Amino acid sequence: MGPASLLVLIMAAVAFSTAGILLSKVVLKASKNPVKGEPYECGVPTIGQNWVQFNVGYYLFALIFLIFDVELIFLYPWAVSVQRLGMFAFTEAVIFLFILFMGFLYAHKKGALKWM
Amino acid sequence: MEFSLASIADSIDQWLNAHCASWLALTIEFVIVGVLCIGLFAVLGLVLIMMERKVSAYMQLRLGPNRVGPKGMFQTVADTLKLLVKEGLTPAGADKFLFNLAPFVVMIASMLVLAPIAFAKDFVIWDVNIGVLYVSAVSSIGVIGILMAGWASNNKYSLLGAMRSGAQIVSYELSAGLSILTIVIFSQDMSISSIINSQQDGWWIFKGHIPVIISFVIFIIAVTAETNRAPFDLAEAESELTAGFHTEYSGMKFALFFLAEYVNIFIVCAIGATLYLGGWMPLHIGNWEAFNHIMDYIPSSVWFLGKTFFLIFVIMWFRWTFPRLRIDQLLNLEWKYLLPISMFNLLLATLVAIQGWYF
Amino acid sequence: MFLSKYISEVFGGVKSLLTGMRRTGYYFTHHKNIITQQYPNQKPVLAERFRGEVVMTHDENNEHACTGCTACELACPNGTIKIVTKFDITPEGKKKKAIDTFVYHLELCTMCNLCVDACPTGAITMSNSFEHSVFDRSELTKVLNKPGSKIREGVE
Amino acid sequence: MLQEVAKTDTGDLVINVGPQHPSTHGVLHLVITLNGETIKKVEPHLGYIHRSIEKMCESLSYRQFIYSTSRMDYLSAHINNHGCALAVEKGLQIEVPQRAQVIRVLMDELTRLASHQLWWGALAMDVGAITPFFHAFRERELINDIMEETCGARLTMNYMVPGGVMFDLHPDFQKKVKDFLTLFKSKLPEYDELVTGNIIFQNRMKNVGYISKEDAISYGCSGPTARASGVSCDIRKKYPYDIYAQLQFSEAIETAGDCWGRYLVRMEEMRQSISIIEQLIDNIPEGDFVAKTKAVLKLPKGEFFTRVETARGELGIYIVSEGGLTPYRIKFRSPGFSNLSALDHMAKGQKIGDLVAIMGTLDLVIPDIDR
Amino acid sequence: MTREELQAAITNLEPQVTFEEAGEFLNAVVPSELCRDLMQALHNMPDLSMDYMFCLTCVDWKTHLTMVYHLESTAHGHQVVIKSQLNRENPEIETLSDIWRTAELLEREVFDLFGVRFIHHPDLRRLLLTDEWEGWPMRKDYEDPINMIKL
Repeated sequence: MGPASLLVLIMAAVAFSTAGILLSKVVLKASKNPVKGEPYECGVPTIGQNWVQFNVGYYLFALIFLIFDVELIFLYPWAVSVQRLGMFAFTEAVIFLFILFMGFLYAHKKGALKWM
Repeated sequence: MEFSLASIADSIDQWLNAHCASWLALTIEFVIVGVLCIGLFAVLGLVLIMMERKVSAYMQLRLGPNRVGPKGMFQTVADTLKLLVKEGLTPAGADKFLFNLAPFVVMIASMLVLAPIAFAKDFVIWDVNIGVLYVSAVSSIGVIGILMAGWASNNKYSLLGAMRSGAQIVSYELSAGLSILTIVIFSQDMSISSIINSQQDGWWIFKGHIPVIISFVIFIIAVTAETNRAPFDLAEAESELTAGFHTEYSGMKFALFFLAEYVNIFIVCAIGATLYLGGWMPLHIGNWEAFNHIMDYIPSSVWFLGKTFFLIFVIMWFRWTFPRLRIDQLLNLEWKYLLPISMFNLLLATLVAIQGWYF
Repeated sequence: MFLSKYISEVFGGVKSLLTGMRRTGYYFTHHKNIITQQYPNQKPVLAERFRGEVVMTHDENNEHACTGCTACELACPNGTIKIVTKFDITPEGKKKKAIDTFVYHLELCTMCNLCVDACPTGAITMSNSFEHSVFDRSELTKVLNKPGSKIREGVE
Repeated sequence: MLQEVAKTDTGDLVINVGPQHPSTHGVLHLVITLNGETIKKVEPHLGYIHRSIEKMCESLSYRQFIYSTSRMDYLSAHINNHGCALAVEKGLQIEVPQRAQVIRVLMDELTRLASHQLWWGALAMDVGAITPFFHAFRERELINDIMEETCGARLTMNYMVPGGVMFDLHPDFQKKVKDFLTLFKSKLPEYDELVTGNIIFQNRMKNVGYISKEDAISYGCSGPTARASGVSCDIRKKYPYDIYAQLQFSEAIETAGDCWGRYLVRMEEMRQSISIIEQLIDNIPEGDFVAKTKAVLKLPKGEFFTRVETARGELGIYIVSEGGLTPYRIKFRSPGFSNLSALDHMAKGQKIGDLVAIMGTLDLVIPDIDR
Repeated sequence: MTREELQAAITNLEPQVTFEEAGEFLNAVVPSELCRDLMQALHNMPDLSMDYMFCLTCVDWKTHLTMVYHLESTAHGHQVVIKSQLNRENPEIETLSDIWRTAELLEREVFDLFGVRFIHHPDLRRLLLTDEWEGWPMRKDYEDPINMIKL
């Protein structure tokens, strides 16, 4: 089956989830109570804001991941044909990975990979 | 004729095409595929949760569930019913749209990865020619659902859990991708079916020896982290964040997260079995003709499921043995150990492949 | 130098993890180590001294040894025991103190055994029963002396 | 540069950990201030199970108040009771028979073992490994069975009375304890395999929750918490009570001061307890198990302070007597309370995951803190 | 250091201190306004170095309150009990929480249960009871008809 199967799968997932949630809505008799809407924080009222400005450290990971993942994509076509191309491709990969590794070391030295 | 899922699928296809218009046949086939996938989801959920409970129970000197049904086999069904009649609460301050959307995203992500998996010989939904690339691309959609869930809940635990899992999943994506690359180098193809076919005379874990074994270990560690399983279950670390990103979810919405987690385990283990253990390929040893012949009699779907469940068991074994890592150690492990090692291993694999040092 | 340390670190780590996995794997395959007791089907074997609740022992003639001296009531730290006394007329015509009801509040009891220790005549003991759950807590207030029971001859 | 950006951008998050939280082992309520995942402040809010045992004891006689101390640190109930009995004996100058002393020490050490086993399992569970918890309970149940057979209860025994113990030992006691020790000694290496040697566990423990020797003393830490920082504070050695002075055992001391140090100290204490029990189990002298005491105890006017080493540290019992039937004032100096006060100091600058590890190694028992 | 030497050393530090003979420890009674200075000296003097406060509590004597501090030196091994009397109406004493860190929570507990106000305490709030609780429960005249059950 072709790419259309993806549509089928998405539809199946949506149908399954919706069916489950709807079924539980049908079966259930819910009562209204303001306490039910409180966020869970170990049984005591929340202190302060929940949605705070988050430490930028978290986003560094996303950035670094993006860089590395794009590099990784470049490697896929290379990997398919490396056996045919022989040592030339290997040297190429060494250079490529070396640059990548240098970038990685730089990020590491700068402390971008430390959890805040 | 021996039992084979592919032949059943073929005969259904022929029968439908003979009796209906081709568009109708196609629609019916789609419906069948959809229903089968939903069925697979439901069955996997039930089986894997039961398996997890029994594995944990035996490791912990317990009996595990043993009251509902024979040997407690229907315990999960009972729990599903319980979750069904539970109220799905939405916190007052939550972002209602994202909060309700998140379980769908997670479900869709795990459903989509089913497409290129070969469940048996010639039995695959869509044998896309960039199979492994597709898998690594689609499997990371799930993290968006988790981030959505954590952010929308308006709960601090959820928020922290979501941020953790964001950093964690994207980090381990890299070493998982690099270990998949190792196999691509050896098999010279990205489609799942040709990777399996390249293992006809032996699984890659045997043929590719050192570099493949290293990449297999890294792959298992990385996918354990990617599926948020202990010892990498920081997104829901219950002793720290009570339930992490799904703290506020209850009832069926929680069940969907739960189900998606288990289906994800199945999927990554299926990928692992396909790449390293030959997918549905039976075990063949050199030129022991008699032995190989007996192995051929075991249906290919049984081979596939057997390997997959073995890997699932290994991942469960991890969970019930190890303490949880701390978040900075988790990232240290990835950036300091797994990534450099897998980069080096990639070069080693290339060398081995070019020089033809594999069997 | 750095590399060898790095490699030995990785191998040491993996080895320690495998040791742990071997241990859990051992228990996974050796089911006779399972310690689960399936409680309602498999009743626990309780020790003879196990303190479940205070009971008053009655012999076959429906006689007990409680003189109503209230030593237990005084010894109890929680006010679990309340003794209501009455006066019996002995055959000689003398008035004699005896118990009317021995009220025992199981819901207040902490099973500290001080009452049993304090009892001069050994009238009360601790029994082994431990399944005390009831639907109404008033059911936990018990009268220990059986109806119609009286004090055994010769117990002072 | 990136780190500086990260540092200047602060969004502090105030989170309640507890009272209903899996890792607070009860109803401890901590309010923690976070920046990212780093803890800036930990503030304990206590009192969720405060029963005012001290006030209750003021209306209980000297025989009765002992039972209530089992409910403070319920994991070392015997040792609490022992301390109270010692305090009363000190006031009345009762000579405890040799047999009773040996029985008491045996029970104390069994309690310590049981408490440390539970701690071990709970600590492993706090850092995410659930299996060790069940393995720990397997052995702990055996101790409970021994306790049940001799004392009549599994957790809050109330076995110690002023002047001795309530009952004599059960005839099977010696055999059962020996069987248990043989078994436990064969299981201790399993503990090491499963948890101690595990690299993840070691990384979770090492360099986490450090407290220096001076700070440990200043914060009033006692027991394994202080001994991990190099403070020699074992009351059994410093101010021996009952027959501890005649026993051969060493005080487990580490100098690391972090969670790993505390872990090692407790593991070593288990071994020491085993050795103490082994020394005593074959040498229980014959004789009375309780001294003759008056039916009504009246402490003379004055102040009496007794210190005993519980599984968590130093328990002090301060009795002020006016010569009446009941104590005028009782103060329990509980080890958990002082150890808890150091939590903020230890957790500052660490991650959330470390907080649960620190709480695990402090081995907090909440009724002990709230009383 | 023996008891006599300790007594001499403390008298040397603070001549106004009186001593109680009874008890296993040396009991020194100091006026509340001098308490902190004496404590500071006890902690800092090298040959005394009372660095471990193993108990801090209060006793209600109906006529007055008495703060009781149990101190010990981990280096020398000697112990001393310092007492200080406070009036019941307005009990106030300087905090010791900066000398012994453990005192911070213990003083909060005493404040909570006895109502002793510790001057310069960094965070003097109720510890065990709720913030809106009225009265000082550990005082002898405390009455609570709902929560206290007379046996």
